Amino acid sequence: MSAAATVPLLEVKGLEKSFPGVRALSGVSFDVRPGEVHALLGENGAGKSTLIKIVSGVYQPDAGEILIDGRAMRFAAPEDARRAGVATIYQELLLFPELTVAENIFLGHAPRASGGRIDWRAMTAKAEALLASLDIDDLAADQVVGSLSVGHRQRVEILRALSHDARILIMDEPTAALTEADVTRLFAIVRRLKERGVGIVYISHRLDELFQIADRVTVLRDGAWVGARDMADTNAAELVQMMVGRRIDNLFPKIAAPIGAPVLQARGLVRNPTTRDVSLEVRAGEIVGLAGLVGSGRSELAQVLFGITPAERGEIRLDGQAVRIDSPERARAGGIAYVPEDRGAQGLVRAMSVLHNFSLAALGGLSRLGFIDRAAERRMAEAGVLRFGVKTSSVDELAGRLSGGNQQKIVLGKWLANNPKLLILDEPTRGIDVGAKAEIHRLMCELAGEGVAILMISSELPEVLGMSDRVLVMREGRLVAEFDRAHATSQAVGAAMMGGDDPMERAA
Amino acid sequence: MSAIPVPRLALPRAGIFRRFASQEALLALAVIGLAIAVGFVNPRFLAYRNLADILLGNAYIAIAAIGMSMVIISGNIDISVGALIGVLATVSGSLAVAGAPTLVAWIVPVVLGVLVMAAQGAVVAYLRIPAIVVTLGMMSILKGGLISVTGGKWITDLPQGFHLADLNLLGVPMPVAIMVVATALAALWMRYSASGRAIYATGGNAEAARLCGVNPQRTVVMVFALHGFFAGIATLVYATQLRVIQSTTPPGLELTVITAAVVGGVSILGGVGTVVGATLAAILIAEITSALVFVNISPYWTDSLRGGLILATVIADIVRRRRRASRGRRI
Amino acid sequence: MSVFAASPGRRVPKWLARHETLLAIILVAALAGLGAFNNRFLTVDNLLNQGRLMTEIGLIALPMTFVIITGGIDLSVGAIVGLSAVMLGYSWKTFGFPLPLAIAFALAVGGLAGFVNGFVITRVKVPPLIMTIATLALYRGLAEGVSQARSVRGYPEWFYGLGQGEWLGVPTQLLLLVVLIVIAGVALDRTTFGRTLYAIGSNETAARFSALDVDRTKVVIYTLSGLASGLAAVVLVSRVTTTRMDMGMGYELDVIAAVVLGGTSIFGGAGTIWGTVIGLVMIQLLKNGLALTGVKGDATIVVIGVALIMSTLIASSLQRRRE
Amino acid sequence: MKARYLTTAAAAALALAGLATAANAAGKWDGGDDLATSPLECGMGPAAPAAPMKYDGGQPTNAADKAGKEIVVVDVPKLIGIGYFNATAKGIQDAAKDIGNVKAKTDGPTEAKIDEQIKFIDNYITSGVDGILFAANDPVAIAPVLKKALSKGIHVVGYDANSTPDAREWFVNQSPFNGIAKSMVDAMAKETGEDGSFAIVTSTFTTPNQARWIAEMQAYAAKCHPKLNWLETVEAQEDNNLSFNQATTLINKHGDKLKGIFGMTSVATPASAEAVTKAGQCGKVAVVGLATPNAMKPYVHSDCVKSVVLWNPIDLGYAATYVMRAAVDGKLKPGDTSVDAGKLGKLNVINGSEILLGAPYIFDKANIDKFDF
Repeated sequence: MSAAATVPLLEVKGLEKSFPGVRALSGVSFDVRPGEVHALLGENGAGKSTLIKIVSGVYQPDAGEILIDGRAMRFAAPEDARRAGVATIYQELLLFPELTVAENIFLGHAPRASGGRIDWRAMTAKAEALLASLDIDDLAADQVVGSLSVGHRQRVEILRALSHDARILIMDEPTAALTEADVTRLFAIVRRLKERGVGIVYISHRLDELFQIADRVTVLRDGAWVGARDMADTNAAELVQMMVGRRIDNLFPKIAAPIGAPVLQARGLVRNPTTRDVSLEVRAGEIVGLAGLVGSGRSELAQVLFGITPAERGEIRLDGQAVRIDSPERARAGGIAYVPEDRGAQGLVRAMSVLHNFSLAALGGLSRLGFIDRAAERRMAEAGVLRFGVKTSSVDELAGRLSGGNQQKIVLGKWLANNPKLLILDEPTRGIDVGAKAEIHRLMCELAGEGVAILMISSELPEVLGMSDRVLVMREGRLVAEFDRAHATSQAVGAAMMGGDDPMERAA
Repeated sequence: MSAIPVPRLALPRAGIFRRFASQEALLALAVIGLAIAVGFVNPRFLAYRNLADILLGNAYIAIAAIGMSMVIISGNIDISVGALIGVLATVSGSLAVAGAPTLVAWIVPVVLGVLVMAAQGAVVAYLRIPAIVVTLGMMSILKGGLISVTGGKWITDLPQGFHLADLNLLGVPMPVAIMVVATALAALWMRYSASGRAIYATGGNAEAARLCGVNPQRTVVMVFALHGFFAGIATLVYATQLRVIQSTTPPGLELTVITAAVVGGVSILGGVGTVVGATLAAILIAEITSALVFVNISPYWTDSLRGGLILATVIADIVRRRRRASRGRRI
Repeated sequence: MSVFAASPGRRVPKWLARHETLLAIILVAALAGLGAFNNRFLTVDNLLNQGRLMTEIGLIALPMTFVIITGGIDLSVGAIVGLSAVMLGYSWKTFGFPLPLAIAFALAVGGLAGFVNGFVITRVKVPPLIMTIATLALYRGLAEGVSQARSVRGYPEWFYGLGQGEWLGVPTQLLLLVVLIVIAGVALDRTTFGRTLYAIGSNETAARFSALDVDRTKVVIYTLSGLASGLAAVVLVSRVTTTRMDMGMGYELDVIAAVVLGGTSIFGGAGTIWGTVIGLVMIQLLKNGLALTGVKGDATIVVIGVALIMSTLIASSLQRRRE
Repeated sequence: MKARYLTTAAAAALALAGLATAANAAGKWDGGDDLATSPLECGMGPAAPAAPMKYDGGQPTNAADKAGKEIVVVDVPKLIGIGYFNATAKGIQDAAKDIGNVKAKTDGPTEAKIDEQIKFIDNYITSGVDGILFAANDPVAIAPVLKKALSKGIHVVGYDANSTPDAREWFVNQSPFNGIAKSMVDAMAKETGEDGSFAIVTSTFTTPNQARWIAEMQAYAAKCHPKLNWLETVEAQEDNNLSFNQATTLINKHGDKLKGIFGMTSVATPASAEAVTKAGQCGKVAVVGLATPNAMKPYVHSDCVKSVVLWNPIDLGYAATYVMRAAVDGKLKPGDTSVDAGKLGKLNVINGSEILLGAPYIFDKANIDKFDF
């Protein structure tokens, strides 16, 4: 199928979108043809969500255009997109649990009888017809949605989209919460939709799925278009490379540091359902990279180590001493620092000043009898601003007004004030500009040189490979592989991330 | 691709019980269970007359709780409703005594209720003042204003035709009929209309609201206006039941109404809850009050017992919801 | 928490946009205006006396400021006043406790009532509004049940020193309030505890991830709220020489009005003790000044309602301009 | 999960049953206070005059001599916005007009809260009035602020609800508690028969006047109508609809056993009458109570209520104003035995420092239309 053969159902050209402090999309283009599944690929923060929200009318682009059947459209609101035939199925399903399947499908556009009453019989009949059209025989129109499994609910969402005569269906990680059997059934439905000429935009992190279901793939990284491929002409290795970038050599100036005694030793950590029997060790001066796909349990492991979701079983030793870490306070007392993944929600108090954010995790050390030594606090924050190169008008500026990179430096800085022995960094450079990225990497090396043990979680494979002394790979809540620096190649680590029936091997 | 054989799963059907297998079911169960338990101690409790009187005398609370539950679902709260009902009752009674046509005396409070509440909603939505502040201030204004204007003079000599609550609709006393119809209409509207959905969306989170194409500001104004409408209807029942109108604000009514909405399963966290639950809860609270008299509990302890029961219901609901949530999460 | 985005606008100087500054200006203007109308208003005697009358509300408003800064609320404070007052009288009269012990007991009951609020709010995760509405009914009911609605009177003379006495011409309880205001103000402004409250109110998750003990802090503030209500009960009983179970009825709204008028955001994250104090003084003196000027009580209530809405409106619009 | 609910429900039911058995079925009347009672003699004879007592009121210190000059008087009732205190306020205005040189105004809390009332009085002390009329929400709690008024040279006269005697100069007693109690119980016994069963609807158990009346009624009934069977007392605030609901509950609960309802407030009595009317129990369940005439007219005219007990609150306010004027003018001094009260004639001093308004007034079908308040 060549691009010229058919007019794409949906085409976007040169989309640009910025949020305060973040450039979410720059010059992204892609298109979907009738009867095609076009996958969107990219790590978290690559801009996929922003892209689909623009296409479904939630956001308005700063620049660029959206064409439906070759005609330029403006979606001022989600209804406009829906009227144009674009339906979106979000990860969080927007269903009403008290209502039946039929009621959910036809919510807001129920068939009317004379006098404006809802024609219940016609509604049930239409719902049953829709169910039949997709060969769904284990779902009845009069079932209450609250009693259904996630897979069934998703089918109801799809039916709702179809009831609006959607011709373009956007599915955001539809398999993220599905069981194996449900995935199979979803694919059956997707194929049936393809036969009908529906165009599908399919977002997923699971490369193996894409090889099963997608026709083409567009890869985004850091809000920019990286490339598009026909699935038949590509392989997993290439896609991973496109996703995580190639700039390994010059960006990651790993400086070797002397590696000392083990700082953290964990044995058999269990926290159901996300952490299953994990044992690991991080030594002083060592940077350990923790790789894995989204949902593999990396951040969850970090939160177990930090005491936010304490381990149900297992043992943690710090400097050889067995400790019980059942709260972040205990973790901090033990010398652990954690720079979380979600800067806005977990790391930073946006409504507080830079000064107060800097001191938040170090208040104990800055105060006597509970009274904060405000001069010392200010000295600490100002020193931090200088040391980390935070660009701000003053330490009294609200932290939420700074750019992402500067915010990240503050979150990092507030923990370093405690002089931690173990620093856990969760996606330390996500969504920040290249300059800030390099500064954070330089800082990591500096800290390692000072003897801090660092556990770094990253979705960016080159970062993991470039910065780590050792690389651990997680999948489905377990550590599945370990590589030392010499043996950690993108192929090997990528393969371990993908897991058993290695699509990379198969594709190669 | 070949069709994939799909395993058939046994799935529950949408029976009437299934549909209400939630806070409403619990409340309905509690209403019935309590009646039976008290009936054992004193069979007179189960007399039709008594059960009917409980409904009759408290229908206005249930009706006001409908609007309140909408307000709470939308993520707001209203403290002024008790004072408003007092004001509207006085307006309505004064009109009737002044010789206005009965219909006017009935309609004016409803219209006025909508206007006052919509204005509050607009301040909340567009001027972004928290609802608790706006309605707290409005409570003061209405309460003080009412006494300033009337001097607290009771309204007596109401014309016979004014007493809407004395009428019957197809053999059902009007207050109960209005309560049932209002609850049913509100419940259906909340479920089936786009604007009803918008309330949940606004209270749930702004993101979901935008995804549903909802304008949160307009929704908040609408919710307050509706709340005013139901407060107006509640006023009609409240004001026309007795031969006199007190011209003061009913003490503590706002708290009773809020409690009914909250016990009814309306989560302040937004996004959950139905008006049916609020009505049932209003009935339950009224039933408890009456039951405590029937079983000879020392009246000194009735308030603490009522408070304890409300607390138990609320905690049970939260625990239940959390369990359901954790069960729903995929492992 | 608000679903509405802030709109950009002209910037206003920072000092002027501070809610407290603005409120203080309004307060001074109102005082001057009312003082001009009535020469008995701006007298030391009257102002000190007003201080005496506002002490109970003021005592409770201090921890309520903490609670609201964390994004919570406590509606049960009035009921705790009633319960503590009853416990004071009951333990003194029926248990035969010596009065100092009875006072300690009343404070302990208040603290316990607040602790129960905090404990359930943090452990069972019941929203504070719901929890304290329920305990409002419960505690008031307990007060009635325990007291059997009987009043307790005839306390020894020395006890009245707290509520009716004065020290260097200043009402005793006002001194107590001033001391506690300073302590609360310093605690909020200068201590890790205070900083933790702001962090919880602004972003609870981030506070947790910064290794701040969120749950314990919350339990502490609700307990403080109960404790302050207990203290208010003791002061109130001493002032009016009698214990009644209906004491403190409706206090919750007066307290919240003072705190919110003082610029504490009901959504959490912002507010100061100084603001609360200004709010408190403003309401009390507005009521007093209007009364002295010949405005009747019912009209005064209306004015307070309007003032509450208008001042919040002005303050928030200025704030928005600043942002 | 369902089991948890059933357990909760079962526990609640159990608690109800447990408390039910624990409830005191006899003995103390719920809602009374613990003060000593002094029931009057049985029978319809007039109350025997009490033994004269020494003056036990307080006196203002260094009061300005305003004899014959215009005085400013403020009236702070328990609460404003209810019919009863509107009537007393009207009486005060009437008297002010009749006297000529009294300027009076009524101001007070909107709810019967003692600390609110104290604040009002305190404000008026500051604003410098010559006299304060009050009806106390709590006799002891109000004392300190009244004493403060006396110490500032302000004349203080109470009506309707007393304070401790030394906190005011005079108290205009509408009718002694035991007199009201006697009228109420006698009326009930007459309507229900000597062995009738009755229940009480009151505002709250903490309202002093109501508590006092109930205690006196109990004492008088025990003495003079020992077979009258008290069933129970319920609270209904000062709320019309709640009073109606509570009265209805009583009717439904006791059925034919219930022969009468006492309404202890001007809110509870008409609401109880309405409940009896709605239940179709007129003539079977008697309603006896304190109430204002306007609210009771429909029930008195429909013969559902035979008689309403009340002093005339307009007269009460009227008398209080005359007493205030007399106290200011020095015409009523400690030790005097009577005072001139304008159109009401001479009123007697009893109990040392109280002025008796007279026997309680009984409104019935014949005279109720003559009153409008």
